[in-house]
Amino acid sequence: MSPEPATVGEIQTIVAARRLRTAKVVFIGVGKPSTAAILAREIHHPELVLVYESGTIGAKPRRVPLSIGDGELAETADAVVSVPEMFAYWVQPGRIDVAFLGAAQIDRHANLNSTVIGDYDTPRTRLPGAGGAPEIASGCGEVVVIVPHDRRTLVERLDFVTTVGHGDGHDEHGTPRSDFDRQALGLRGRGPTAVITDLAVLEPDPVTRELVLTQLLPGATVEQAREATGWPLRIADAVEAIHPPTDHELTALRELVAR
Amino acid sequence: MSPEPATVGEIQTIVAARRLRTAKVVFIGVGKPSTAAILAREIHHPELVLVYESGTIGAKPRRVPLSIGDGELAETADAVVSVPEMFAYWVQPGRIDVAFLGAAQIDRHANLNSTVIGDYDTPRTRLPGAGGAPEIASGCGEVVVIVPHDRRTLVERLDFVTTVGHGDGHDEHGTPRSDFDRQALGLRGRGPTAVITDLAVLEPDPVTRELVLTQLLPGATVEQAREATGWPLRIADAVEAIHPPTDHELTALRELVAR
Amino acid sequence: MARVLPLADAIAEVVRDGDVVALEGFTHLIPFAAGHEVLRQGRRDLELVRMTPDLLYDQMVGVGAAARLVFSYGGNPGVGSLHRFRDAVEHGWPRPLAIEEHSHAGMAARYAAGASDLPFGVLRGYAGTDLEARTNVSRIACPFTGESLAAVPALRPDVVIVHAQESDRRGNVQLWGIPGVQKEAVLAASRSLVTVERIVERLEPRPGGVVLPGWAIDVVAEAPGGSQPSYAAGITVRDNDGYREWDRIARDRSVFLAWMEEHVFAGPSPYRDLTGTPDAPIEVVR
Amino acid sequence: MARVLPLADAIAEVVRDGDVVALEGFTHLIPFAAGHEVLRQGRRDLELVRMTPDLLYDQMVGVGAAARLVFSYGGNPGVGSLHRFRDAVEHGWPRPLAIEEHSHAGMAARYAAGASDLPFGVLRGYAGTDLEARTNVSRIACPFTGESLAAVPALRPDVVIVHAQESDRRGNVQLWGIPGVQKEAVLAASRSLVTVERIVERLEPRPGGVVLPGWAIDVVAEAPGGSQPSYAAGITVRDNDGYREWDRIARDRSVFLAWMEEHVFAGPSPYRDLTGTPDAPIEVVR
Repeated sequence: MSPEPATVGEIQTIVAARRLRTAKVVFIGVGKPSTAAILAREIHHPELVLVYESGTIGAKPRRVPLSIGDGELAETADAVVSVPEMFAYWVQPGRIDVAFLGAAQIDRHANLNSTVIGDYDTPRTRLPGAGGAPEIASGCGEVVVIVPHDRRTLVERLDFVTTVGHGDGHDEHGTPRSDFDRQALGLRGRGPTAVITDLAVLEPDPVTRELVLTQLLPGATVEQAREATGWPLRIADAVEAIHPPTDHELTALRELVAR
Repeated sequence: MSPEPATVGEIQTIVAARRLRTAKVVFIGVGKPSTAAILAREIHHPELVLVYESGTIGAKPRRVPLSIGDGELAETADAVVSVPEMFAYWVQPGRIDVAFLGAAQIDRHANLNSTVIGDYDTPRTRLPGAGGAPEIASGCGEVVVIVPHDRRTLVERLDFVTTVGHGDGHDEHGTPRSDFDRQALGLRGRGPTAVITDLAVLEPDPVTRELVLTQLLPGATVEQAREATGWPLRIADAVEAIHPPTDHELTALRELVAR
Repeated sequence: MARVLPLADAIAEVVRDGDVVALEGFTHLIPFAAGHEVLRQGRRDLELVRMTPDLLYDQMVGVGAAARLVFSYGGNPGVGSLHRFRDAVEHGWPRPLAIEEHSHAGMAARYAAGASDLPFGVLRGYAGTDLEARTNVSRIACPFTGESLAAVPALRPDVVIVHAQESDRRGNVQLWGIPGVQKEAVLAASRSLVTVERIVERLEPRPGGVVLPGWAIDVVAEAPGGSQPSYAAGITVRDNDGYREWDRIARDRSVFLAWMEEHVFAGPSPYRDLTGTPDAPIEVVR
Repeated sequence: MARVLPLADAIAEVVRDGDVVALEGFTHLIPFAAGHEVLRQGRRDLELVRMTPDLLYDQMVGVGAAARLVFSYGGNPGVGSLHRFRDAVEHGWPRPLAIEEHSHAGMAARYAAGASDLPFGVLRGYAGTDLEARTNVSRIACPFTGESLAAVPALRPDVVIVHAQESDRRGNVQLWGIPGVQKEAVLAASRSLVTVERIVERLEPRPGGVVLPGWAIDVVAEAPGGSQPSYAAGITVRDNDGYREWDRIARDRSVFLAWMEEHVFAGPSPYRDLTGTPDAPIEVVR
């Protein structure tokens, strides 16, 4: 008997988990990224090393933690280090391949805002702030962003740049459009390589670094994605349809969440 | 029955141990300083905290270790930390009251050489080098130097300044004679407060910072000390005669060394 | 050697109005009992410092005890907003709250510099973000390579309070599990207080144990269950429902105030272990 | 995940002529077996880096394997001189040895900067010493206070080799006892090798245990007794007589060469445990 059809959120998590098939070490926060990474370790890649900013390296949680500091993470980790060591010795030198990040706003060059909506001094909505994101995004090998696909999130212009993605992007010759550029700023990692929404996967154009819709989640359409994006969204010449979750993936995810 | 009379080396060690009666935390290397500190902890001051640069904080050795990394030091320590942490978090902020240091040469302002005898590039005798001394002497609250009293050691001019004591000293108004001065160099601790030789105790003049003979070890004379010093040694107006080792001190020291 | 005092005496001794105070703990070992005692003693105009303000600072900000907040992540981890923090920043309620925010890497470097008695810390960070213009960060050039890096000023709070599993009677403290930034914070402080789940005759070395010698701490106070709804690994468990429930309590000013009155100002901390069974998980009192 | 190789294969893979090589260990866990294998494989023109050169580097310098030495304390701890090191510096025998010396604090800051991928480290140090003019150190001003501090260049050796008590089959390493600068050294390296007393099915967490995940190490090799006459806490004991005896051996060039020929070049390392009883102290072979 097949399981109930997947929800959009479940599909998004499963797509994110697939992204970790070839990663060695992944840095994760709580929520969907954590669920995706734990799922990936269970069904795709038992050797995947999970690193949480609480200092737990090689955690092997069997349940989805509520916070990055849940006891199970430390109890099952290969090593537990202090926060200063985590950022200085592990994140900063680029030892971590992939980081999963969320954000309240993302722009067409995958820069992220998790600080404030509205003006900084008179905010409409004060968000939690940077946390580890700026240095995680500059230090890790690549960044995968997980966000809901709507015009509140995918915006023409960020209210605040918390985390640099691909800056102002490049022109058609690959020349940075301004000094707001990873290389000019001395950032080491490749930056965001994918944005996984609940409709699609966007990837930076290899030349201009502008996000391009390259894959659609099952059931979603290009038109839906365009409408839900705050800028004129570029669409790849050949959009790939993402395979629906397999029964195996879906069952494993549901078991994991239910634990 | 009284023990055999004390040797000069034993007296020097016992005098050094007495110096720790009021210290809280002492930083020690191997040799006489280590023996003196262990002795002080046994007979004067059971709460004395011994810190070794190998990272052992609050070590409680019952034997005199051959090296600062002997297993007993780690096994009995309250905390064991890495070498970077030892220097960054413990020595540098001045958490340690007293440091015991040795040296191959010392000058009249208690600057120390443990690097080289002769020219640096064509050395007559290459010594081990700085080790922790420069930063121990600048970071700890005060420094007690333990050296043999002879003209090879107490010299007019160092061949190499490994560790700053009182620089070029001060004039009779307390004004530094040059920029080679603790305060001008930004050094935090008080620097050397005593030099314990096998003949005498020398202490810096409160105004000029020049070493002055203030105490004589049992059996030693001012004349002996003058002759064994490579510069015209100043003598305090009232030279104190150091109490000979008590039977208790001597017996405890011998038991300790014999263990 | 740290002095071992009752919690109320310890707080009365180390925390003064207007102090720069850091109650640290990275999701684990958050010193709730100590923070509540600070509130009960009516301390005002505090500059609160903490990487992850969490529920405790939401409570302290919400009753107006803080004039300023220095932080890097002001959320309820895994749940959402800190509503009292937001209300203070967005609407100045119950009083305006000045803020200085950093990234985690920056705050960690600031504490490490403070513990090392260096005036600044260096990291690869902040470049290109709008944080650079809004916070206290500078650029510094490597004297060997010319490379440009971020410099952050050392943190040296007047008072640092952390929670740990245990101490002995001489104030030697041991904590284990996620160590966070507690050691650096204590060593960066002018005055330090460690609250502990229990005082033991002798610390037994533990895997992952971080030991702070008593002579590097000013005061130790016993506070069983003192990190609830956070937790002390091996002794209490994290009260995740307490974190979720906070979202409801803090959303509304009057519900919040009533809760604080009943659970913090009227008596011992709401999350304290009242059973005296230190090895059992402690339930939140609601 | 580190690859687990036999020691000879491991050395052949990670160490090349002319490399900058650090065999670290602060009095404890000194990787003698690995260093001897480097000599047996005839590596030349090495730049040897180590805070405390100790007997092992006396041996490596004495046979002329090193062109340069970077260090902070070149003595036989508690015994006296390193005679081969002195002979090389004082008389250029068997070949001239370039040196770069630092203080311990400076070397520790250099390794920590290397592990952090920063180009330099900052400390209060070197000021007023003659070291300042003779080594690679610079001054840097705090951008907030203007205070002048020492800056030292990061250490990033081509190869770092350390010894530890144990690893599992995936190359996760655990060491305990005095941790020295081993973690920083391994994390600062381009290539890293950890020799271990034993390979176990599963690492059991230990008090004071420092764990290096296998994915942060390149190669692990089993070398029981591989740190003798230094020691591996809990498994072997320090051979203090071996340290004292070295003073006699190293004092004389021909005695030294004969000893090296017999004990290092002709076969397995002189201090190796040949008994296969890993929990018993290991006696030095003389």
